[in-house]
Amino acid sequence: MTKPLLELRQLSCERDERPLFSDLNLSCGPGEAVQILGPNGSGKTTLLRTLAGLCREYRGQILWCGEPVSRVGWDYRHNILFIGHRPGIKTALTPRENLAWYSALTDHASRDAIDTALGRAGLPGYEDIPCAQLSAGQLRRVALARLHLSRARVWILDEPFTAIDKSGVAELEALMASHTSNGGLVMLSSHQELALPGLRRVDLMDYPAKWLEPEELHNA
Amino acid sequence: MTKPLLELRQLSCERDERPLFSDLNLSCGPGEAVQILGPNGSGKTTLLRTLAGLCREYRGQILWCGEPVSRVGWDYRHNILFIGHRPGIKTALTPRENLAWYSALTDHASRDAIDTALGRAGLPGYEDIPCAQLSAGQLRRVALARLHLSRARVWILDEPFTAIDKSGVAELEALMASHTSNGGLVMLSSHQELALPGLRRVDLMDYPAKWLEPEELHNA
Amino acid sequence: MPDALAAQTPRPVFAAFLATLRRDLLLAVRLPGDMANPLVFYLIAITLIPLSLGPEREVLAPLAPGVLWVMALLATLLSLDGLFRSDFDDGSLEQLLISPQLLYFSVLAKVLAHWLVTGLPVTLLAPVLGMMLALPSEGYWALCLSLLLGTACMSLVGAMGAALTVSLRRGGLLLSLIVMPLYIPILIFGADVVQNAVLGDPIRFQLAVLGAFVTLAVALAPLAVAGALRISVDAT
Amino acid sequence: MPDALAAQTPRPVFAAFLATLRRDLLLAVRLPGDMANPLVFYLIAITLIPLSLGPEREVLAPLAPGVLWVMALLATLLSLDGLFRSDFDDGSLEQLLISPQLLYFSVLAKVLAHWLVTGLPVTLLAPVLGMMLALPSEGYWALCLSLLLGTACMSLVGAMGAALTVSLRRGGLLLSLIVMPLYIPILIFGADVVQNAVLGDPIRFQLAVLGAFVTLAVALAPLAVAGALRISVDAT
Amino acid sequence: MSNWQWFHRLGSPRWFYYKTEGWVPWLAAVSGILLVLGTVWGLAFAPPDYQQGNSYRIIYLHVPAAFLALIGYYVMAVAGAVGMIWRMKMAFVVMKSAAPIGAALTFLSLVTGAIWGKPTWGTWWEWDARITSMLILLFLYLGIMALQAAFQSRDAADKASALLALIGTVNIPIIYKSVDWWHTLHQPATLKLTSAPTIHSSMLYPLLTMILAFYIFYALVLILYTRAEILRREGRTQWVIDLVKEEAKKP
Amino acid sequence: MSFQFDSLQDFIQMSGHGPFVWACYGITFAVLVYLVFSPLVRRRRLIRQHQAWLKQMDRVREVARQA
Ligand code: HEM
Ligand SMILES: Nc1ncnc2c1ncn2[C@@H]1O[C@H](COP(=O)(O)OP(=O)(O)OP(=O)(O)O)[C@@H](O)[C@H]1O
Ligand SMILES: Nc1ncnc2c1ncn2[C@@H]1O[C@H](COP(=O)(O)OP(=O)(O)OP(=O)(O)O)[C@@H](O)[C@H]1O
Ligand SMILES: [Mg+2]
Ligand SMILES: [Mg+2]
Repeated sequence: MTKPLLELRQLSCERDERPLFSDLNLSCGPGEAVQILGPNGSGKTTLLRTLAGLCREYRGQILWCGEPVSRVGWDYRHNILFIGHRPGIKTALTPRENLAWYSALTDHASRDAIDTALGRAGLPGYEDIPCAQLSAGQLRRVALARLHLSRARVWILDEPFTAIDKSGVAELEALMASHTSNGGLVMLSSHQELALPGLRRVDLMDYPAKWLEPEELHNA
Repeated sequence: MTKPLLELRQLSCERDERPLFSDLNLSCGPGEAVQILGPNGSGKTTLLRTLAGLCREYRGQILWCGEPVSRVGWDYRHNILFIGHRPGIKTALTPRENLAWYSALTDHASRDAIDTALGRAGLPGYEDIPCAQLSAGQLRRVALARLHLSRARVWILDEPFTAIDKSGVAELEALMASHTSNGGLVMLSSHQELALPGLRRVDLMDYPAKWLEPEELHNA
Repeated sequence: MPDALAAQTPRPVFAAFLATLRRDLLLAVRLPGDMANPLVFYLIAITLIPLSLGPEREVLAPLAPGVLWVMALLATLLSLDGLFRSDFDDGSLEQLLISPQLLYFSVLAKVLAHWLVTGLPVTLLAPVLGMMLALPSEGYWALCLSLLLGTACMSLVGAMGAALTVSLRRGGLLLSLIVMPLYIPILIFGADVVQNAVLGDPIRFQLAVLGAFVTLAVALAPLAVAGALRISVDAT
Repeated sequence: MPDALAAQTPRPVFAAFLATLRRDLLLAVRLPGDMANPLVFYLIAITLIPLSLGPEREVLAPLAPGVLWVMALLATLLSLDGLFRSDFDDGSLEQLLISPQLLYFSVLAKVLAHWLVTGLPVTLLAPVLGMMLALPSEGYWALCLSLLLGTACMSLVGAMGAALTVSLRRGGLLLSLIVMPLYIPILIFGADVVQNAVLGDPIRFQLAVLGAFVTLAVALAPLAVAGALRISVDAT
Repeated sequence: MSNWQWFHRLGSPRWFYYKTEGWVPWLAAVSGILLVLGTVWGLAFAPPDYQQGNSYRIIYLHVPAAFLALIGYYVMAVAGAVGMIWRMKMAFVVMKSAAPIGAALTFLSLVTGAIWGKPTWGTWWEWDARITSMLILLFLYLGIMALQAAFQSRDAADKASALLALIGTVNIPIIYKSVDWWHTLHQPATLKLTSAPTIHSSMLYPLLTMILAFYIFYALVLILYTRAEILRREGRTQWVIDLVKEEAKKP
Repeated sequence: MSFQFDSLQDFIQMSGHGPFVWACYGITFAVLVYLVFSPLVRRRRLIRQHQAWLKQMDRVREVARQA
């Protein structure tokens, strides 16, 4: 068996000393799609930000190809793409200029590749319009266009379908399916029902937070 | 027949001189729920903001109980409740304090009523926690708690289900249904399928923008 | 039909005025950094003056009235950006605009709260800093009095600039550009009150002018602010 | 498996450095108000000085070096808040942090862009304002030279404060509080260069110290900024 | 009704564009001739001032520029007010165009004044009351331009800068009064502005010529800026499309 | 009314005030010329932009017709 790409061992997260979930074990191989579920406030965003390396308050281990991410951070960062609640788009710049910057940071895509990506993300003809003039969904699409450019193996997407219309959701699902079938891994949170082949669902309610009961604390 | 509550006549909206939709006619009576549909960038947000009186660049007429809103603005503003993309919640304050301010502006609800509303919105026990420590969905729930307090007849909601989990969506739908059955009117935009009794769907694509084609312009 | 949904009879505007005032003061208490900041800026900016000009009392004393006033002006100016910015960013400004309340009073409440957490403390701190700059003792009362009127006026006038620039990213410095010309008359008369008091000259006339400015600003500025806010929100 | 998905060999950091620099300059061009603003603040703040202290040349000339430096410092200080704020607000800062690039160079690019649109123009404008404050003609070169070094240093040092406060709402004035103590040595040496030049004293030593500050700041500040940014983003 | 027709027509960018097309050459010719005439007259044929010698010849630029800078502000503010009150978009176009022209003329009056100051007062800059007010006027202009440029939405930019211009109109008298008062209070003993209230007619006529020339020049430039701005704003309308196609046929 | 200077040299020097006077006239006329030409240049550029846009619209319509 090949090593799992991403492995979580006994992962527990907390915010401001308040535990969210505990002892999450998960091992994701290439070709998988994992949907993180849970009611509002259960810690989905916290988990995804932790995986992206943005939150560093956790207990347990995150392994990348069998190695702790802290040790292989450089390699790991080459291989992840994170899109969070805030899309990371400069509204004074055009979609093309925004993507050009991202690709200079990560994928070194050509200008043609960027235009193609924008077209495929449902924004043909909007390459040169300042992003301030786009609607909520269009703005989100600019951010998601990075998926077409990226060569990262792990996509970490926090509620990617926010503000996206129905046909957009279908396209996005197809894109994710093709990514997994190429050996990629998708981790996403969403409250919607998804129609992805081989989708695994992880409900954070199954890993309830260990409230620090007085007696436990004593032993700790 | 009674007069419709809200009537749009030949409404056309544009942003920065670019037409979005044209000649929208719609008349909504008490007890109705209207879902505005349309792909990203079609003008749903613009329409709802126009109805709320925030965008004032439109052609056509908006009538409230048969009178143009510009004439009965005061009465109209007593009767609408608008929740947009940005929830209008101060993150430094607690949910209770936030709602207290809103109710001083509009509904003059008591403190008990506010606590009940927060409980019903799915945030019991969070009354006194600063909103900065809430998750995306919880924050949205604070804003939506206003629906429990409001005595406005028209609810104008822009993608109210964003970031809300499944049980939350069901509760919200029930709330809307009870509002319409009390003679209220709900106008909302959403990309999700809703299960509201008596729901009317208005697709903005049916009122296409009049692009200024050369030949048309000639006749204009 | 629906008495549950019946339109409200408008309540006295006073309730909304008080609620907005209370909310803004509460915010200032929750984020005490914000409240202390203009004060701290004032303190540090005044401290920089002896550091760059030299510590001699004979050098500092004649400058004190002018410098104390300029820096109070800058401190107020810099606090203006926050006046409507956070309300705009989180959407509560939209709610304020569409609420069934007279915008004039809501704006007045916000400006009053702003003055209570910036102008007033700066006024109270000024004598202490005057001491540091060797301000002659005749000047203290005049300093406080002129700053009391002047900061109120600056909060009101500055609110217009803040409202015009609230929808712009990084409006902070554009705001300075817009507002400073409007502050110049206030500065001239305010600094002159202190100067004259130090020299033993009469200061009635200047104080009367400052009072007139405040009256004019209370009457007109909130209207301009309300208009500017509508424009800014429309531009989103 | 997936050659399409194979990990990249890291490209020269230079490409990312240039891309970030270009993006920030482009932003400055797109929002030309932002670029002109520190300049305009400088211009106006200097204008206020004669208005509050009186127009006499004999009063103004001795103050000119100190006042020109203090106001340049304040202009830089006020522009700092925008350095990371918008990147933080729209989420691109997170992206910068998790990108496979050395944060040192990305930060350096951002600070360089900041200096090019604030410090450099302020330096170039300073002589004109010196004229308005009746600065003796011996001071002009010293003013430019000291500001050139000083503003670079202030951009670098200020970036640390900006990074620490970026996750706080209305960080602007808290930022002043954090950064001003760090600016004091720069101010003392910078103002002294001009003062000495006006009096005909040697200025070599002070310039050397400023140069040393810049070198130190280039080497260390971006590291501190990178750390501070990680903390700020973690606190979201 | 027909009384107001011109007003409504004025509100039509297209009407304005074509109406002024014919005016441009005439205005250009007249202002050009007057400018050359006034310049030659003022530089070469007017007698030197008995006190200032030849440096006073700067007055032929300085005073017209200062005049128009002031008047330009009111042109701008009135256009802004018309736009706000009657929701006339053309007025906003005029307002936007008037700002950079006014700022340029203010700048000119400051620069010529500064250069004039060197031979007359021995210094480039002096905190004279009029000079100070002029500098503040420049700030007002710059503020309006910066605000206009900062908005991405055109309507908001128009309305916001018009509102600021109106606030400025309330403030200009206040500013002038207070600066004047401030200066009389601080009147430095070292200098006296040698203004000539009874200027000799041989010096006055070229000055009047230059003032007239600047007026006409101002009208010309305002029209040119406005026409360019109209083209930018009306780019998607048929008449501009026709015009552009027409323009393409030209070599 | 007559020419006020003895020679061209004299005219240029203006008894020592020449540099100031000529600088003023130079700067002023430079600004005036700029004021005239900048809208003209802008107009030219706008027309070119509109032409490009029209061409693009034609292309879009062509594509739509073929589809
Ligand atoms: C930066 C420097 C200066 C500025 C900004 C400036 C500004 C002005 C302004 C705004 C006016 C028009 C006033 C009005 O229409 O009521 C004016 C007029 C005039 N200025 Fe200046 N000025 C400057 C320097 C000078 C200097 C150095 C002189 C002469 C030594 C001078 C002599 C005059 C004269 C003679 C008039 C015409 C007086 C009148 O018509 O009442 N100015 N200046
Ligand atoms: N601030 C703005 N300035 C100029 N144009 C804008 C602005 N905001 C939106 N637009 C444009 O107006 C159109 C309609 O935007 P709107 O936000 O109403 O769309 P929407 O239907 O709500 O879309 P979504 O489903 O993505 O939220 C879009 O095409 C967008 O490009
Ligand atoms: N900045 C913060 N500081 C402290 N606590 C926070 C912060 N952000 C979130 N929390 C708390 O952490 C918990 C988890 O938040 P998180 O954003 O991860 O939830 P989520 O599962 O993404 O919820 P949602 O579905 O609403 O987006 C919440 O209970 C919230 O109260
Ligand atoms: Mg979340
Ligand atoms: Mg929308």
